[in-house]
Amino acid sequence: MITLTSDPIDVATALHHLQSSQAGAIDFFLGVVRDNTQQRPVDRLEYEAYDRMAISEMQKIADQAQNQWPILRYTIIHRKGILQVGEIAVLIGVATAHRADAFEACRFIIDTIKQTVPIWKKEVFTDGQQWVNAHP
Amino acid sequence: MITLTSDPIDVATALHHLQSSQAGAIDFFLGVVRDNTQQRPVDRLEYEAYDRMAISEMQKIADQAQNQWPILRYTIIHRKGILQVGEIAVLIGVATAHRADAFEACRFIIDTIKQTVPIWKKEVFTDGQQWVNAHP
Amino acid sequence: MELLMNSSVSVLLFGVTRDLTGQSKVSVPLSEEARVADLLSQLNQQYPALAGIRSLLVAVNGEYAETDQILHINDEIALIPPVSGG
Amino acid sequence: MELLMNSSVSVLLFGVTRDLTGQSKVSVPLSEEARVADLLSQLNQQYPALAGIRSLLVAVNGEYAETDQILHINDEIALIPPVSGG
Repeated sequence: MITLTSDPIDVATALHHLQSSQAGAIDFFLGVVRDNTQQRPVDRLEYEAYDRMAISEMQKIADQAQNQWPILRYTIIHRKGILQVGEIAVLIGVATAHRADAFEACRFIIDTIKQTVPIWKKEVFTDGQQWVNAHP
Repeated sequence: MITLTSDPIDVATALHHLQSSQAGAIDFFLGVVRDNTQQRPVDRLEYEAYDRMAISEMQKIADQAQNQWPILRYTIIHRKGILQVGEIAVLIGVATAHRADAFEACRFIIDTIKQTVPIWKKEVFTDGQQWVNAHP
Repeated sequence: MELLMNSSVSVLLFGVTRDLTGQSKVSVPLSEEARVADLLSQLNQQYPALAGIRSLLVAVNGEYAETDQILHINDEIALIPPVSGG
Repeated sequence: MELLMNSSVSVLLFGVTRDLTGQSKVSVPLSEEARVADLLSQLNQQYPALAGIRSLLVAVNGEYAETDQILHINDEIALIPPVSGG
């Protein structure tokens, strides 16, 4: 299941989607808004997405992960809009029979999302703002 | 936080314990009771622990993980007693500033738990039962 | 599909490119058989501020495009500055 | 701490060892200055079924013990068959 949403991400709902009687291992990764970037205090993050392409790129990543690992179920939820410190920006959940596969697939998915999915975040500091990765 | 309990493990409560305004990444590992072991249908698992030592060994693992990775918060919850298919047997949660540390520490903790912590599980099949790892 | 004939294409802008141009969609005049590389040089000319961005990719109909891909007037074209999801 | 003097120690049993002996605690006679290795050989003699277990470790006062560790009468001693948590 792949979701791009303005609503808060609920871990219990995501877990429910991952249930499989064959699953022995579930790995969840949560990307959370932290209160600083290199010691500079962060007030909030603003996420923007090219929706149709963000979804199709996330689907490609999920397909590739399913080719590489024996995944029983997965869920990828990415938030957009304004997020406060402590809120979940992204949730990746992978259910497999054995734990090594769950860890590896989950990490592959989040690492690749950060490289290819057209979603952008702006860090809003108390004294300015910047689009992450935009400038050299 | 380290817990050994007969009660069902609640992911939302565990997540709450991991909240830190400095956390950018949380990795959760859930070990779940699956419905088969090498194609043999499993009815339930029965977990037994040497409680005092199980807790102190889990604490040692957590301490070692904290020495190796910059962990902001962690939670380790191990279930004991009778577990049905789909129930969570163990939950490891690690919150860090950056994601590589969360994945690595979480995996270290679950891998080491399986090697050193005095907890035992009996697989109860529809046609027999066995203590896991007990026999050559 | 119709080729571009001294016409123009619409380009969707996001993130830093939207902020720098002040627009979420711009029109770019392009000649027939224009390619992604032509679009990028045209855009850089039209909006010199874009030069300060670390890298710019182009998506055509929701897929990353190579610089030699030919553009068509009905394509959905988007400029993709460095992504930062997750 | 008092040393063992032709006395006996209590040993906690778990998992497969509890099932094989039918007991969760057994008493093992041991001589003075007995070590973990002595306890293990005494136990294997008393309960031949334990020989079928892949490995057996001993914990003393909640810590894994080496085979040459000396046992004392007030120690909390436990037999640790292969663990399988998680």
